[in-house]
Amino acid sequence: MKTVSSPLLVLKSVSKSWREFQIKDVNLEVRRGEYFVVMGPTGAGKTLLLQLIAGIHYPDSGKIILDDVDVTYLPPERRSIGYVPQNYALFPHMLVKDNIGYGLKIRGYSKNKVEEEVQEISVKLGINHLLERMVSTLSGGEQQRVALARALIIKPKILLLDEPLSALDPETREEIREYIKEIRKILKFTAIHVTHDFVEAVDLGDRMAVMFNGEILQVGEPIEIINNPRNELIASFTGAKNLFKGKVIARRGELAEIDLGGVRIYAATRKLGEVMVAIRPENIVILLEKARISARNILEGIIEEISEKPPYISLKVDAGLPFTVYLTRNALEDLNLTVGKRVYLAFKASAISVF
Amino acid sequence: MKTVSSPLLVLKSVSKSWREFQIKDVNLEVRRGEYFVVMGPTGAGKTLLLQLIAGIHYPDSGKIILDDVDVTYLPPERRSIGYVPQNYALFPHMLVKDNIGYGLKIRGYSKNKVEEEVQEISVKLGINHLLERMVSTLSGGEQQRVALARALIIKPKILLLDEPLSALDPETREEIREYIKEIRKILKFTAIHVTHDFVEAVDLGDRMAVMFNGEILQVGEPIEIINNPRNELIASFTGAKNLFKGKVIARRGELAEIDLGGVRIYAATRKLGEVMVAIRPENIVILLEKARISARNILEGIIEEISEKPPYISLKVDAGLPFTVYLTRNALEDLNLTVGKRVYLAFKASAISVF
Amino acid sequence: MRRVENLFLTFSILGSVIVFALLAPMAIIFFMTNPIQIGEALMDLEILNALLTTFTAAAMATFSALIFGTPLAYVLARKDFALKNLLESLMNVPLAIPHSVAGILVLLAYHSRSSIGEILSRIGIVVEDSFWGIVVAMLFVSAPIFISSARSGFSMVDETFEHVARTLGAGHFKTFFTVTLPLAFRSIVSGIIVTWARAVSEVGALLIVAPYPKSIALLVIERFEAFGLSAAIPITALLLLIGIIVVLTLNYISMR
Amino acid sequence: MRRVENLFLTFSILGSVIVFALLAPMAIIFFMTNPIQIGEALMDLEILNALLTTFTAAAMATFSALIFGTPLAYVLARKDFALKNLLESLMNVPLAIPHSVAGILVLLAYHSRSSIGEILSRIGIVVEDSFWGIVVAMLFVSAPIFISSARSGFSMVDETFEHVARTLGAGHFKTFFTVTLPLAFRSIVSGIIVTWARAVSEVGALLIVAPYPKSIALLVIERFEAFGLSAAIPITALLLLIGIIVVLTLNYISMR
Repeated sequence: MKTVSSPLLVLKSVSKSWREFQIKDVNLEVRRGEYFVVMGPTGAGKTLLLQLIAGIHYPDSGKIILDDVDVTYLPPERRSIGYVPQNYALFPHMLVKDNIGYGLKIRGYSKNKVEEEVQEISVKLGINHLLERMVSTLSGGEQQRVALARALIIKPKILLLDEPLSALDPETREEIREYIKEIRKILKFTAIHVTHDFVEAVDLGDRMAVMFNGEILQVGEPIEIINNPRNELIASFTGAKNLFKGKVIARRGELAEIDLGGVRIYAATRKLGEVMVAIRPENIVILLEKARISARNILEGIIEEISEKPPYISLKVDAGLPFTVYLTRNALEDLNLTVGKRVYLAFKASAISVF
Repeated sequence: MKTVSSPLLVLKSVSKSWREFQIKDVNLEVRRGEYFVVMGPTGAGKTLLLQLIAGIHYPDSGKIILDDVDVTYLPPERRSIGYVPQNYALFPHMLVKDNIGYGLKIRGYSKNKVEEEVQEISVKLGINHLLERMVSTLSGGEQQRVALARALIIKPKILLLDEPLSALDPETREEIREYIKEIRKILKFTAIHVTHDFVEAVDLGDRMAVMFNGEILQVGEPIEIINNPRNELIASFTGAKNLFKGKVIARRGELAEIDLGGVRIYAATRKLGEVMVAIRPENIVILLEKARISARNILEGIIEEISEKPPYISLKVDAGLPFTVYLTRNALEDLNLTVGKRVYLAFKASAISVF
Repeated sequence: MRRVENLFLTFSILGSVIVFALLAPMAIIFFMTNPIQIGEALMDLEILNALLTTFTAAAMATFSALIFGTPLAYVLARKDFALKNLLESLMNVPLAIPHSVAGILVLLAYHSRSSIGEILSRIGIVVEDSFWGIVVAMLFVSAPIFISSARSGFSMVDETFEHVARTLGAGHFKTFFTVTLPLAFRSIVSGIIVTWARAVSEVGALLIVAPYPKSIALLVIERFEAFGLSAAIPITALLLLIGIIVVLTLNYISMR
Repeated sequence: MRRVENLFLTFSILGSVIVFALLAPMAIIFFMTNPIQIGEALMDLEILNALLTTFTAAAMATFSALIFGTPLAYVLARKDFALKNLLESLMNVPLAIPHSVAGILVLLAYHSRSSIGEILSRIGIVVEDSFWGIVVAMLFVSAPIFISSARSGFSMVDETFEHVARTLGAGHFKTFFTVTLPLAFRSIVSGIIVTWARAVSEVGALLIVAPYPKSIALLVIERFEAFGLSAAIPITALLLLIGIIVVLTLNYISMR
């Protein structure tokens, strides 16, 4: 019983300094089956953290426990870890199928067995049309899928993804993000995903850690961190983005009705199922009365907080969900807005980002 | 008389193909004192065009007339042209002052004379604190300024700028754009500026040419091209961005009142003088009556055109200036919007980009 | 009218002097001989023996450089340690000294009464006037070339490939042989060819360490001294042909 | 407990075999001689003369390579033309043939009764047993090295620098000397050093073309053959020292 409920991966005050990068006294637990995102700016030591977990480097001090085994100084080949580096590092001297089968071939599986399993995972991951291709002919998104297949075929205890979306163009990025969600449903792996992009963290992460300068500053569910950033640094990095998780529950032509947990909004999107919704604070208009307006979304709320956010004034409005709105001081004075006042938030269905 | 009023630079059906790039039958006139922008996507042949004008390559056919002289096959050193390539190409084996003075030294000016003129132009261009520096220690913006000084010190007949802002980060980009405007006032040079960015073209260009696939598709004032793009391709590239030129005429705290030629709007900016204003079509709300709203700008207008712009509906509204607004079909039907209807456009001062 | 590019014209004229100086001697020899003479040279038992000796010795020297130099090159490419730079420089010294001096150094260190030579002679390796002497002398002057080539090949292989292979379950050795080595293959192969060619070309060190058995380079000298210039022509043409093949092969490898 | 990295351990052990094989001979010689003996070698008039002959000849060969090879290298770096690749390959053939074969080729092409040699002899250049013979032989085996080095140096200079210089009023030649050459300076300088060292190291071609005047590499052989191994030690140590200085200078240049 204890084994099953114990965390899959535990880092106990792990420290390491390597070249210009540092990890300082990191304590972390990743639960079984969890998609864990580590978010931080470039140079925070995120890649080094993954490499310590993978065994590519050994910590200067501290312990790494994987599946109840101390793996701190175990070489990478004895850890059973899937590692997808930032550039994917597909072996250029092998075909796609040989890349994917590499981990099984190295384990001494028969040629037939390897081929069979490569076929199986490729079908699952939707890349079986790529198997005979040269690695150099793949697009960025295809490379990413192949790299995932190569890492997942060995059924690793944990999958490590180093900025898996950063090398892709915005469209492919979104596509691969959906793809990761899909294959997670099929293969149910545990993963650590490292990124500097808050949207990825919120969209993919069951839980997340915020990392600055080699230190973990906060761990929790993304929504928790948005609502209660432990300090200014974290707050500035997560940003006031009116970022919500929701579900498309109905459609009217181009318009989708999205349930954000109680609050319902309309957005122009063709997406279905679970989505992320972001509304920039500059794009929300405040009305004192309901008017005939082209904005599809009008939410009633109460001003909770008014603060300076040069050059703007920032309002926090509770409209079922916590919204942030930026106004000019001028508008604030003109409308006579004060804490506790009842207002209407209006924003256009076309001004909402859905992803 | 004729000489003074004749165009400074004339390209007569110039064609050239070089590696994967092409120039096809280009005819172009650049007037004396004019800031001329050539806009087109990557690979359109913009750099090759500049190199033909500079004499780095010779055309396969056609003529290039500079200041009434046929320079088609004249080598670059006999054209008197200032050339600032995309990477600036500051000579890394010389100090900043020797870079700037290179053109004069090569002309056999005395050491004192060179030093004097370097000093003079550096003061004018605000870079005299950089003179003793190594090139490798300069920031991108500083390199750009030095490259401009090096090109301008020889008093070229025309200055050629190859994507001068593309290698810079957004902030420096804006700074250098202002800088170019400033030094143009002081030194009054004629320039051709090549870019893929429409904003640069509108902000800097007296006139502009749109280039696709080695061909010049349209020439004219930026505002002319926005309002009357000759074809769909140009229209798609210039985009419906509600881009206007204006002047800050008053300030109220963080708020600036900007005159866009008749129409006045408020925007949150600290800028003064001539500015560019952009309002994204998604960020404009349509009201049927004036309401108590936090949006600082409410303009009355008449719907001129309603068209599909999947996934949105695009409205053209004449509100003194031509505005484009994106709505969902839903909003269109709800508000019963039709061509000829009188509406109010509302947009927030904080949702306007000023540059 | 298009302007002639003066600089390229002038530079081409200047440059053609050295092109001519290098290529004329190679061209001339083919006018002074013919395929039959070259064929006859190949039937000459002394020439054949010398070729065999030289090619085998060069192959053994190259093989030794490969076996011991490849691991060294990999360590140099992947690990930093004190004085690494100095070590790498010193290993190139054999390329920067007169070949006869290289011969003296080799003979002095490895002759059968030296401390190292005594140990070597117990396993049957005597360098004076022996096939082994040719091998050792060739190794000394050519191994640095192989090490540089392999080292730069390994440096160009992104370490991330190795990291991924190891997480996939390959041990460090398996990773080296299935990932690193194949990716550095081209550098290794051109290293082998250049090293072998350098070994074949040696004269000075062989004259000191092992004038016998007769290697082909020394046979050319012997023929020249005994029978004059014309006697050396067919064998020269033959060896020039081999040299041209080597160079074109290298070009082919680097082009792919 | 930290795991020992087996592969690096094994590879270091394997690699140290070749490190030892290369460095031991150089180390040993310094135990067999002393500064006084080396100093005495420098007072030996025959040695001094041979050194002077060799260094001067090598310098002249290098200078010729510089004067004619630099323009050639620039053309190769900037212009594409038919068979350029083949031409570049063929110019490297002198590096891939036995040095005695190189000597035969040079002698055959340039001896005083050959068509080229006759022209050369009219301006006083005779190659057989002459200082000029040493220079020409050295040039043939070392110029390809200079050309490669300069060419790669020029290739690394972005053409845009030249374009800008020309718009600023510098002609093509002025641009070359004020911009291109200074930017390729480091490659040119290391090319000069390596070329000179290669010229000094030559034995085989000199034996064929010009055994006299005595060059230092041949003097080492002569001393060794006449007086035995120990007589060659001081001069060997001296030349080894020079080689070490050359290599460390090169390292310094590439480090900067």
